[in-house]
Amino acid sequence: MSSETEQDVPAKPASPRKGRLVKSLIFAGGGTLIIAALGALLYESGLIPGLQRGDQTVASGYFQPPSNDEMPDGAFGDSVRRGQAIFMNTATNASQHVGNGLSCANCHLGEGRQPYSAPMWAAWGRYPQYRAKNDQINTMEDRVMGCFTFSMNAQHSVSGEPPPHGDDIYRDLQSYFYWLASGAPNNTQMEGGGFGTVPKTELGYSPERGQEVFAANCAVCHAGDGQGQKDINGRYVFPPLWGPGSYNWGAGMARINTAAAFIQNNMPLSRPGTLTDQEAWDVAAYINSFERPKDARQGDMTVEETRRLFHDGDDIYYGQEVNGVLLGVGTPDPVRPVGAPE
Amino acid sequence: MTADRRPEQDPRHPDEHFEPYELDASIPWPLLGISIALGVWGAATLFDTRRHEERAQVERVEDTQLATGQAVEPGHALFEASCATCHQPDGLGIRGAVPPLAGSPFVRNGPELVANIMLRGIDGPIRVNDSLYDGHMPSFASVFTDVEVAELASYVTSRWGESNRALEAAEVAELRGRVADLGSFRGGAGVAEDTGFALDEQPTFASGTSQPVSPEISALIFEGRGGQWSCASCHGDLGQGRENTPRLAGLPTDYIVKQLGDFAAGRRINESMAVVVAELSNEEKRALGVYYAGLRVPSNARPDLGGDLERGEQLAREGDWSLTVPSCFSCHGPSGFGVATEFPPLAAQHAPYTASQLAAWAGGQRTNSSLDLMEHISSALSAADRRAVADYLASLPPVPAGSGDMLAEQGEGQ
Amino acid sequence: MNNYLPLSIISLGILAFATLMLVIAPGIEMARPEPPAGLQPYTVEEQRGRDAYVSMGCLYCHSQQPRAPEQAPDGERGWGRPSVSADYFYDSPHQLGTMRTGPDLLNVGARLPSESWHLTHLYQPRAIFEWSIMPAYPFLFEVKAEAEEGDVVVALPPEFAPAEGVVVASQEALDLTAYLLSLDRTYPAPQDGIRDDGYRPRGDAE
Amino acid sequence: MVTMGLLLALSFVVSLLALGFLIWAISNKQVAPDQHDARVIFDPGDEGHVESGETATSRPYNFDTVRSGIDAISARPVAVLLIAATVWLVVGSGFGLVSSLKLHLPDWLSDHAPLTFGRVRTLHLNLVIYGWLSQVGIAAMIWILPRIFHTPLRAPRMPLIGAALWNLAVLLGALAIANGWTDGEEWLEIPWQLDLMLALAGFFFMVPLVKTTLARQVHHIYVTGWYFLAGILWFPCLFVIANLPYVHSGVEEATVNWWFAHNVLGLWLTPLGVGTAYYFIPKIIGKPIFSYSVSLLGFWGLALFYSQVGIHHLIGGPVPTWVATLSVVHSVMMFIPVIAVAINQHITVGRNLWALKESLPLRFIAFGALMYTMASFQGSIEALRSVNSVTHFTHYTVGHAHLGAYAFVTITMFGAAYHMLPRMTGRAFRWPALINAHFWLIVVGFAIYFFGLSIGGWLQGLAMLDGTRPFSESVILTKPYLEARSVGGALMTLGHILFAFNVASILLPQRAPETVRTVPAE
Repeated sequence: MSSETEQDVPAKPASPRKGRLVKSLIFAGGGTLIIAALGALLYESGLIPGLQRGDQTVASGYFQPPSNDEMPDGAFGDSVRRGQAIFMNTATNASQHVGNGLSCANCHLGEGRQPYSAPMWAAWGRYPQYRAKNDQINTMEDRVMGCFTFSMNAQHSVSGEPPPHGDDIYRDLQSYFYWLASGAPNNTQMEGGGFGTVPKTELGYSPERGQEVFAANCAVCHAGDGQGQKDINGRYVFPPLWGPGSYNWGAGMARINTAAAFIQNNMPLSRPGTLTDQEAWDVAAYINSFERPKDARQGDMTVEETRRLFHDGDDIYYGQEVNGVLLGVGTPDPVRPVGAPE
Repeated sequence: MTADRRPEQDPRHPDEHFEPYELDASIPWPLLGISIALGVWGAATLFDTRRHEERAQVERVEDTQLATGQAVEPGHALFEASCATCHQPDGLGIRGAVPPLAGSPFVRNGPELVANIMLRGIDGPIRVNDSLYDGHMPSFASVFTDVEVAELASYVTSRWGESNRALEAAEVAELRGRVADLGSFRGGAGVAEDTGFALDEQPTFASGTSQPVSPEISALIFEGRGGQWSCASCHGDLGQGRENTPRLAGLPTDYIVKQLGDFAAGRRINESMAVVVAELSNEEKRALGVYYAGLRVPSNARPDLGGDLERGEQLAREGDWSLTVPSCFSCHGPSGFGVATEFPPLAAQHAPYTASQLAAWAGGQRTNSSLDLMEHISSALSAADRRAVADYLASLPPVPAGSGDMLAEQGEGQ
Repeated sequence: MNNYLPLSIISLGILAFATLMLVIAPGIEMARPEPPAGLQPYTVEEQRGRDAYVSMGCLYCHSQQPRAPEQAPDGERGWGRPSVSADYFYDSPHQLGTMRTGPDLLNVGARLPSESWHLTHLYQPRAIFEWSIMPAYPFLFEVKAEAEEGDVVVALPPEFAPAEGVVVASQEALDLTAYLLSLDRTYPAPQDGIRDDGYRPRGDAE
Repeated sequence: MVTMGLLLALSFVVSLLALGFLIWAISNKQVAPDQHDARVIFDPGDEGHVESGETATSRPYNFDTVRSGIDAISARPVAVLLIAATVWLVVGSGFGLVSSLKLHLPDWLSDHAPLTFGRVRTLHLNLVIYGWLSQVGIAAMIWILPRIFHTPLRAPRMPLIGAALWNLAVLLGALAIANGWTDGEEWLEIPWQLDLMLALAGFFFMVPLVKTTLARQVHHIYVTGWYFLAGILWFPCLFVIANLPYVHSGVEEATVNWWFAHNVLGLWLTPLGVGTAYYFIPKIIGKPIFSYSVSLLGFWGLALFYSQVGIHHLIGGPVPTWVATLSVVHSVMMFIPVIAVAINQHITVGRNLWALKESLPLRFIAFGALMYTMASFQGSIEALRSVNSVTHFTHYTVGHAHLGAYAFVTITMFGAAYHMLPRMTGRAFRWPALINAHFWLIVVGFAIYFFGLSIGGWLQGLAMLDGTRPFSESVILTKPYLEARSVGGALMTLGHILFAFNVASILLPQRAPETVRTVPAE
């Protein structure tokens, strides 16, 4: 600044300590910058594990079945592939035995892998087991035959019955299940198996409330009339939920508690868990309050008898009157078996 | 070095010190250490680049080849990727919806007919092995190269038609030239008629009538009005779109009408569209929807985002349940043909558009999907996944557009 | 370090080496005799428009070099595939740019193919994007009482239109728009295209 | 290009080995400075008087530049250049402020083509680089080189002709740009026809400096001399090659463009700034520089590494991967020379903090030198691919460019001017408080400017990298930061007006001549 004052200031001996302090400050600052820079370099070179960008799928706590790329070659692999094809597109690949518009994959999501969507890896190791439904020890084949009988409503199919025992359809499906369960523990209850449960709610369930839930959350895909939707080629994209094209009264899904669990844990597709327990119960009740193909076990019995024999104590509208209509009589048989050529 | 302090000054020139010079302190060891460390790093990086660069360029060129449809794997892989969603890996089709290839008289007639059908597509009723199918097979002309068509036709006929003849690419090229302007076959009867092949008795084709476009709507589409630019000036004369301007051709009427309304209401944010829709009446929106739904245009979409097509195919066909993402096709229909109003066709849509919409859902600029389904799915996808699936969908053949609302009705059909 | 001559020679030598590395070697590597298939030369009108683009300094806000998808979501934004050196065969002066105050423009002709849109946008960007900070270019337009034969009238929302008359594009505006519409490098990248692949994920090969 | 990549890696290793050898040689005193040389005395009035017996560090010889008449000869060209530079500074920063305002007031002054953003911004850049920084840098060279060489400037009229030509060319260039005649590449907008004139003017500046060097009266060349002498060789080469018309095209032109534009900073403005700081810091404090070895490392490191950083402006672009990586590596290697310079300069300042209190010019220069360290560190980090992905294409880089060109070079030059002016005129500043005000205006203004752009630019970059955020978000979120930038820019411009006033006040004949003060003020 001005020179005069400058001259007057006495020479100030800078303390040596100060000099050293400044020096160490400078070195410290520089060192910090260098360390930061070297850190950035390391990060850049990808040498720090765990910090890399990229997609790391979080492993879920459930059993991890193999993915499709891991399918084996050879005769077993071919069987697995055929089994998967049947599983995914049952109406074509087991066409003689499917009497409605459904496939295994409609309820067993993710190609039979999705937890709480009755995944096959969890089911495989549980059979043979005793089932109260038919009061006997069931093998996996028996169990799948039940699916054809009830969920696929084989009665309306071309053959009019599920695949007979020993059919290749069972072999292939079981190959697929066995493969999905590769490495899974045997004969234990696995986390994520079955459809899970929904706790009972205070209000119970009501189709009237369910109707609103359905309109708000389900109709977009399954259509307002619950009959599902097809693409321009007439292929079902969204399965029908009631009526002649859906599972019959003997299917597990016709029970409101089962349907509620499935819905709560899996629906709407991609957004499971968005419905409250109450909503799941209500909408399950709504869906199962419509007429559907009759229970395969009914035979010549009346609805009343069949209810007593097979549905006693179940959460099901079978044999009850809803809106003045007795349910369980069954939708009329089709003119021609479903899928039969003209 | 002596301790620093204010230097003595020359009384004649109080602030004019000596001309500066340097002391000879040695280089501090930290600086030497840093220099050596950086030197090692630099050399390593450069050597590493040398190794990396060549491979990266090869990979990029491979991507480009994929993008331009020059994949080299013949027959089987192409079939798995492009045909199996409908006709199924075992060629059995879908009962009641997609005719089988196995045992089909069409396939037995040899690779020329198969190639012809692939190039033209089939609309309307067709009878295969006593079963009647009333659907739409898209034209793959814009999706496959001649080589690919030849490979696929040969593969399909050798596997299910027991023909050993291998079609040549040149024959396909010649065929392509001949059928370029013919449009789709009109049902099975059309195939029999046009090609003269002996096929079983085929149902007759009832042609739909397409509605004429009124002059006002035509002006809106091609000339614009007042402060609005014309539709065609961005979406193309044929509604085919480009880059992130979507393909409109073949989208369902109701879907288009809904989107126009959503632009106006801010459920979709796009400034240019907001200007355009501001003055549209409801009737005009519907008329535009009818017009575009009825347009049938080959695909000009390409996988050009460098996405991983295998991953894209996986997402489209199987989904990724670890991300709670169901497959695209589980809602938008097999092959991405779309289902009714809520689930528009995805096939042959431009990859940048699809990817940008997924991003918009994830980022909240688009909020018009039912039950927020797309918002959730998009948020679960990584950027690479968005590109992968958009690229895969762009590689599919376009939906065969019907006339007017026919498609929407069929979609809901019983 | 007390001699002027060695100092000069070594300094210039280092610069020459840098020039070799940064300019000459990549120049040789990128040089190609032919433009890539799919790239058209600029027409006279487009070249005039390009000159206008250069002289208006569009470069200072708009890059013309889409990045690779591994690096940035340019493709998702519709800005096009990552460009390679061959895409700039006809470009001089280059307009690669270093700023994205506005979006990348290398493929704006493919992304926004509407001439009338561009005219509106050039006349007043805020007629479309209320948040836009792009300068308006009213001096490229003329307000006339009535459009004459051959005039291109700019479509404007009422709040941006002049109280009376119509806004007509000047030749320069039309040229500039023609240039913008010609910006379209969506053809497949040439196989020998060169670009910075440094962002590609490093596989575990080798 | 495997061979290319291999050659490249090998050449880098060779460079490193050469540098390593240099360091080894220095540490083993192979090229130790001749301390005798460093203190050779030249005093025309005192020939033969050599104080070689004394320990130099404690009592350096006080070379009398004033009495030797060196300054008297340099004063005129320096004054002319300084005045012209100051005018361009004020005009240039005015344009800068306008373009900053236009970024958030896009409809302001939009009715005429010369006032459109793309041109105003270009005017700002060219006026401050060619009009202000280059001229004031040359003025500093003309002032300093004769002093460290202990000999008067040779051919003192040539710089005057050069200045006339240079300023005419800058003026014509500005008019050309305003009217849309431009070469269209960043930093190279002035039409090449006018560049010829600039090159010719440069020749008129160069010859006297080289002649002075050749006629120097000391054997030893002080570190400032290395930077200046290399700078005046580098810049003409850069300028001529980059401006060759009809030679470059396509992406190759872009590599030339950035090779040039970054080297203008690295091999022209940086040598000017670093050289000036190297001279004035010890000069004002009155202490020698810490280490000759370290300054050697700093200089050659700069030459080796800075010359190859330019392509980091094209990272992720249509250039061969190896060039981009080469520039990234060299950008990071810049840590070495920067730390070297930092050690030399900051230690000298740090040990003599008292001087900052007393000398205003030193305050500017020490601040500028500190900013050199910051800017270079920032630049090295910014060149890393992961960081570059975010910052490239954003306002962050503008902040960085100003940290280098403004906070470092410009502020150093302010200090130099404040130091030189009283010695040139033999008068003191009449209102030293205004210098202080100038300092704080630009420092505060720059801080607002820099942090605004750095934060805003970073956020902008993150927004652009996130595909789920629309592009509009990157624009909208930066607006407040752009406004902050205008505030900072306005303060800086105000500071420049003060500077111009200070310069004018000391240069213009004073109404009440205060002849009493013969002693130049600091």
